[in-house]
Amino acid sequence: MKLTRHGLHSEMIEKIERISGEEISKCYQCGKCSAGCPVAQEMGTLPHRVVRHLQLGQDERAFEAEAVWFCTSCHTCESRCPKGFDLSRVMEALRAVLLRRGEAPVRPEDLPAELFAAAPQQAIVSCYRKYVS
Amino acid sequence: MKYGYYPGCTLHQQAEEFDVTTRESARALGIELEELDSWQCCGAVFPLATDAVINLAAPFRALAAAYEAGVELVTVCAGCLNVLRRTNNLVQNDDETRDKLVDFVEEDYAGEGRVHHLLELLRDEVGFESVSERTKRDLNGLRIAPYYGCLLLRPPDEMEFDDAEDPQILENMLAGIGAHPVSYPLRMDCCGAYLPIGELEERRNRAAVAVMRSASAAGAEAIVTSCPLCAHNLEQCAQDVPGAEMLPVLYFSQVLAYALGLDADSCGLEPDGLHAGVCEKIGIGEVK
Amino acid sequence: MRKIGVFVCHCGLNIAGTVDVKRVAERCAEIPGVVHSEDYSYMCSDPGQNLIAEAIEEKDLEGIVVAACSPTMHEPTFRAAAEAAGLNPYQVQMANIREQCSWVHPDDEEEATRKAEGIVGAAVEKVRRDEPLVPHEIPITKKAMVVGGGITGMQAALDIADAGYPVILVEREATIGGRMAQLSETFPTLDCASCILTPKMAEVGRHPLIELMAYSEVEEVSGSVGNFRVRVRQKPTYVDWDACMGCMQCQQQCPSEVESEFERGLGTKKAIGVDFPQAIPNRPKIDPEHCAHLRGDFCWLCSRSCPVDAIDYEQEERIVEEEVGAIVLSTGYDMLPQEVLGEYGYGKYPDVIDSMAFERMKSSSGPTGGEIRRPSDGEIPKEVVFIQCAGSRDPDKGQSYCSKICCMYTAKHATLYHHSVPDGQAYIFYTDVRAGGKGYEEFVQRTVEEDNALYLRGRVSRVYPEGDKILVKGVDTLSDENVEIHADLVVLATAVTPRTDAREMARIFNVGTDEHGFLNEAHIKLRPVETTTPGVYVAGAVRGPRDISDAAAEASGAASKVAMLLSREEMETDPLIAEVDEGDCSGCLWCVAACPFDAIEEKYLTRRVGDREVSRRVVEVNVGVCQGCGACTVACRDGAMNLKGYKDEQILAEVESICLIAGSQQ
Amino acid sequence: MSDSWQPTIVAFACQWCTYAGADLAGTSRIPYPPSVRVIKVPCSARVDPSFVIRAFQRGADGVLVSGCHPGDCHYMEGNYLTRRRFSLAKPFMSYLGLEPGRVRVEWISAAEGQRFAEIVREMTGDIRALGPNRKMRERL
Ligand SMILES: Cc1cc2nc3c(=O)[nH]c(=O)nc-3n(C[C@H](O)[C@H](O)[C@H](O)COP(=O)(O)OP(=O)(O)OC[C@H]3O[C@@H](n4cnc5c(N)ncnc54)[C@H](O)[C@@H]3O)c2cc1C
Ligand SMILES: Cc1cc2nc3c(=O)[nH]c(=O)nc-3n(C[C@H](O)[C@H](O)[C@H](O)COP(=O)(O)OP(=O)(O)OC[C@H]3O[C@@H](n4cnc5c(N)ncnc54)[C@H](O)[C@@H]3O)c2cc1C
Ligand code: SF4
Ligand code: SF4
Ligand code: SF4
Ligand code: SF4
Ligand code: SF4
Ligand code: SF4
Ligand code: SF4
Ligand code: SF4
Repeated sequence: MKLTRHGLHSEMIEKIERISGEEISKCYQCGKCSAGCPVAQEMGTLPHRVVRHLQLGQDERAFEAEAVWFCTSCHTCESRCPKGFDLSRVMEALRAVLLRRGEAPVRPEDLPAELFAAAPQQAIVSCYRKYVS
Repeated sequence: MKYGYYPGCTLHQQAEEFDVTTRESARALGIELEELDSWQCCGAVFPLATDAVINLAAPFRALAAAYEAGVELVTVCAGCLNVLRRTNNLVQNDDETRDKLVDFVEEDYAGEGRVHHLLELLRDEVGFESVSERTKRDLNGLRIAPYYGCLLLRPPDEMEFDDAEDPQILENMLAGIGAHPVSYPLRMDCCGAYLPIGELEERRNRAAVAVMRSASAAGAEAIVTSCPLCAHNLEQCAQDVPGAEMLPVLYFSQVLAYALGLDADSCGLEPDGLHAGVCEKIGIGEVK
Repeated sequence: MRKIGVFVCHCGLNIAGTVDVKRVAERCAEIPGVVHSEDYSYMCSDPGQNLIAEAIEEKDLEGIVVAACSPTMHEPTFRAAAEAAGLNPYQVQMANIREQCSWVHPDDEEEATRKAEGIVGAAVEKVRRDEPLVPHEIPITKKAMVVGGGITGMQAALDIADAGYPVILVEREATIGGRMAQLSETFPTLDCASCILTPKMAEVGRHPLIELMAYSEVEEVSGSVGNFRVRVRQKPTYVDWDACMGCMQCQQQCPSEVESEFERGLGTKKAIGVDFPQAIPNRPKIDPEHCAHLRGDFCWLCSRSCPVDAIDYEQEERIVEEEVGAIVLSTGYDMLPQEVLGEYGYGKYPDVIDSMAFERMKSSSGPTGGEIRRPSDGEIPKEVVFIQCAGSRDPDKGQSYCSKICCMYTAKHATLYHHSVPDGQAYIFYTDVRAGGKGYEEFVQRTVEEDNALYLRGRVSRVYPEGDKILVKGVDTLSDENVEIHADLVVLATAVTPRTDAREMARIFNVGTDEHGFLNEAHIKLRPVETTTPGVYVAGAVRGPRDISDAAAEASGAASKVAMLLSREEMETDPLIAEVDEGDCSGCLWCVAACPFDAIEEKYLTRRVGDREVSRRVVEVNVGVCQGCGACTVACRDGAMNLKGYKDEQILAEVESICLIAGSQQ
Repeated sequence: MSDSWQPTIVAFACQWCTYAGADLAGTSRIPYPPSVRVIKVPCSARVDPSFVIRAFQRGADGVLVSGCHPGDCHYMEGNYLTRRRFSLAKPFMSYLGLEPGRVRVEWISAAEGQRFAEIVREMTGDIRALGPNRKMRERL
């Protein structure tokens, strides 16, 4: 991995900071977010590591992480982060960028109809929100 | 006191028992709930991207309408509470976003209104003691595991619902109506409902299964929640995952309304189905 | 036979509840020499003490035993009471029949009483052999010496002088100021080092009670606390400082330009002159290694330019003897020669510098006038890599310890860099960030959040040039990624080390060093500025890596210890110390080897035998230094060495009494 | 030997550590057998091995020499001296016929009241098992 000052402060990193409203440098990588994340074990790349990639200007590494889609926006990380860093917003920003690029991992129209039959309204709406908007 | 009631989409569809028992409980406790005239879905999730202003329009409209009507809002759906309350905070604190919303929705609203959860009203206005005095039925020490999940509690400084690491509001309510609240470690953990769908969905079940297991290990006979999404997710996962513990999942208002005298049927308690154990314990089978 | 009194205390029921105190008193009365024996409810109370005083006076007691609690509780009480009644306080013994008897044998009155009899009996035998003792009084020279004129030494000298005592400040270099004089701005407040240092230096320079001996070194120390004799060597400066006015004409004229150690190789200096303009004393010296004249060439430029004819090529070193009562050592630290870590290429590549060089660059009076520039081409570096722990926490190649200050000064460097080159990027490789201090962690956080430094957790393995850049190969263990940076400048946070001559210093002043060579304190927690040599104190970076705030705190601590000592006219020392019988002493010096405090010195006794003088070696105990441990007494095979208050015969008498009484009780 | 026999143990205790530790056993009311008699010394390095021998000659059944833990000596290195001296003296003592259990050199700090009591308990038990110290008295 080559580090350059331009890479660290790329347009994309700035965009993610803008969308999330969080300064990526604020996180000091203590890992408490990952320690409490309810779905960390599914994520492959732990949440704090996603932030680390961004700190190093490696936005593509962050985008690739399944963690971005596994994140449930539960705010556990944010509510316990010693630095008051809102990681759930960063995850949302990453999703937002991907969605705006048209890179959703699933398209809603591909979802099985049974899913919608049983699921409550709230689930359907939030599912659309996560994968479409 | 009269409140504007915001049931939310799910209570009008899959979670009717939540809606009915909420209204009945409020009535029994002298809280007047009048459903807002025209409300729209709040969007179910509060938009975390700072530029997703458009997603705030619906909750903003609901907030503005309630204010216009001169009522404070009451909801019981954790999702709605989360979205409405956080939107209101944002409107209060972020002038730029507010101006955008005012222009867009064409309502002049600056966050003057308030949003309550019914439980908060019971705690702060009515008082759990007084709720307790008005109960008509005994819950027979039914061992209930209150499940908070994410949306009621987090982010704590915005929701200000209860202590985010040791909430007591459901416990106190349950104790007041004669149930035995069971404490278990995962009661504030995420059930994983907002996880990815499709092929990845199976993995989410682990989060929900863990919650279920934690409650069951603590000796609970049922779980109560205030979130239809949680309720669905917990029940669903327990069915999907072979060998998973299976506890009945109820809305808190179902047991509340039953204790306050509403009949079991209207409370959505099914002695023959999933709720058999619960019903037996609180004597519903016998009454029949 | 000495007349002994025994006083058995009930301590309410604390003793009397278990021990038959009446029986103990009666049995004691039977011991030969015991002319008075009684028991009383509370011996330490006023009436109790009166009983003792009356008995001493009435019966002319020559020793008393108080059988009561532990001596740590009330020995001072009873000694004072005895002294008031006219008995020497060292002829009082306590027999501990509470903590070590009644309280630990609550269920067996008979056994506890027997044991109490044994304890009191032994104390009687001991006190019978106690000599009256008086504390030694040593006159004190009311003057202090501070060795090393960095921030620590200056602060200590000023505090002592402000307390009213004269101070000699010995500094090896031609100016005081130490390392701090080299610094630019200082964490955690970023105030400019010279702005806070220069006024202090001036204050030292003009304080009427501070005598500055610059360009001087201590050669030898003798004597002991209160009265040290110190030989100081004043090195030749080849300038008559009394005549010189500090105009620095000489410095301007001098044609010999040499690399300046003060500028860390980034700048030059003349063969004559001062290291930096604010030097105190503000007097030049000639560096004989580089002066053309002193190396035998033709040059008199300085001498000719001097308006007052102060240049003295013939000057020689002088030895000065001083007497002082107390000494503070504050000779500070050095830095690890970075050539040790060859993989970083220090010394090979000009754009790999150490942290002190960075300080000089940032200093407005430094070689680049405060601008950060690459040494190779003078360009402003846009990517700067800082490598922390360069030689610290590295038991294999460098020093095993943490240098404590480098985390903070590196954060400071990154901050200062960002202030001067806002579009540049600082990268910091670190092992851990250690920022324990008031406002320190917050400083580091600001460096990250506001000043844009990127911290990379991991070390650098290799540094080498690639084009006009320096390729830095490191790792970021947080992302598990190897990292390569094409840097313009690499700054090594060099390990702090002891001064190269620290062990020699330690030997001269008779203080210990740790395994690295930092001077040892008497107790790392509770006596941090004292040493095991009474009257010699340590402060600042000479003890180990320290920042300015810690150094200054220790300086004031040491100064107050010095003032405490000098505030007395005479020093009383505990009389319970070793004593040599010169008649028995064979001069073998075994005791000297055993003494942990170097309190024993050899001396020669001369005697006239007929018309011949014979001299015989014996030893002498330095009463100001002996701490009374008794190690020497055991070492002495001739029985010449004894410890007052714990003489061989006393301890043996205790042993025998214990065995005898126990035997009689069987 | 009956359990009621009370051996006599002479304990040399450094005033900074062990003596204070013994005091602490008292203030903490930790009982131990009344077999031990403490002689206070400034440092364990003041204890001459000949004192120990004298104790046995006069009929002591056991001797404890105790000071600060290595590294904690009030006088910096006194206890190292003690350790060295007694490691040399002990073989000599067994040569004189003393069973090993009768002499112990232990480090007991001022905070170790419990440990002081335990060591006295242990020694008392061991010496009871050995019986009174006849040999030394008879031999010398
Ligand atoms: C790169 C760098 C940056 C730093 N930045 C900061 C900072 O921002 N903030 C901060 O708080 N600290 C900082 N420090 C630490 C600071 O330098 C020290 O805390 C401070 O200098 C210690 O002062 P001292 O008087 O104990 O030692 P020194 O400054 O080393 O002074 C010792 C003095 O004794 C003299 N001497 C040595 N041997 C003898 C002898 N045998 N006889 C007579 N005199 C002798 C020396 O010439 C010197 O004048 C920094 C250190 C480094 C290396
Ligand atoms: C868990 C833990 C472990 C530690 N371990 C170590 C260790 O191993 N080694 C080490 O070196 N340090 C250790 N420390 C640090 C050590 O405790 C402190 O350095 C030390 O206690 C500081 O002493 P102090 O006298 O400054 O403060 P304190 O010990 O806090 O003493 C202050 C005193 O002032 C009294 N006081 C407070 N307010 C008032 C008032 N208004 N009026 C009158 N009196 C008042 C208090 O009652 C108290 O007696 C440890 C600390 C902790 C928390
Ligand atoms: S808890 Fe906060 S500071 Fe710690 S790693 Fe996670 S986001 Fe960063
Ligand atoms: S918000 Fe996302 S990243 Fe944070 S704890 Fe919840 S699931 Fe994990
Ligand atoms: S004599 Fe020496 S110091 Fe003087 S000017 Fe010449 S070279 Fe410089
Ligand atoms: S020229 Fe003479 S007076 Fe001036 S600084 Fe040099 S030696 Fe001193
Ligand atoms: S202070 Fe920091 S940089 Fe210096 S040695 Fe310690 S950990 Fe390493
Ligand atoms: S706060 Fe305590 S535990 Fe944390 S780094 Fe500082 S000293 Fe260590
Ligand atoms: S008693 Fe201790 S300090 Fe004193 S001379 Fe003897 S060995 Fe040295
Ligand atoms: S050990 Fe004894 S005999 Fe030898 S020098 Fe010391 S006092 Fe004299």
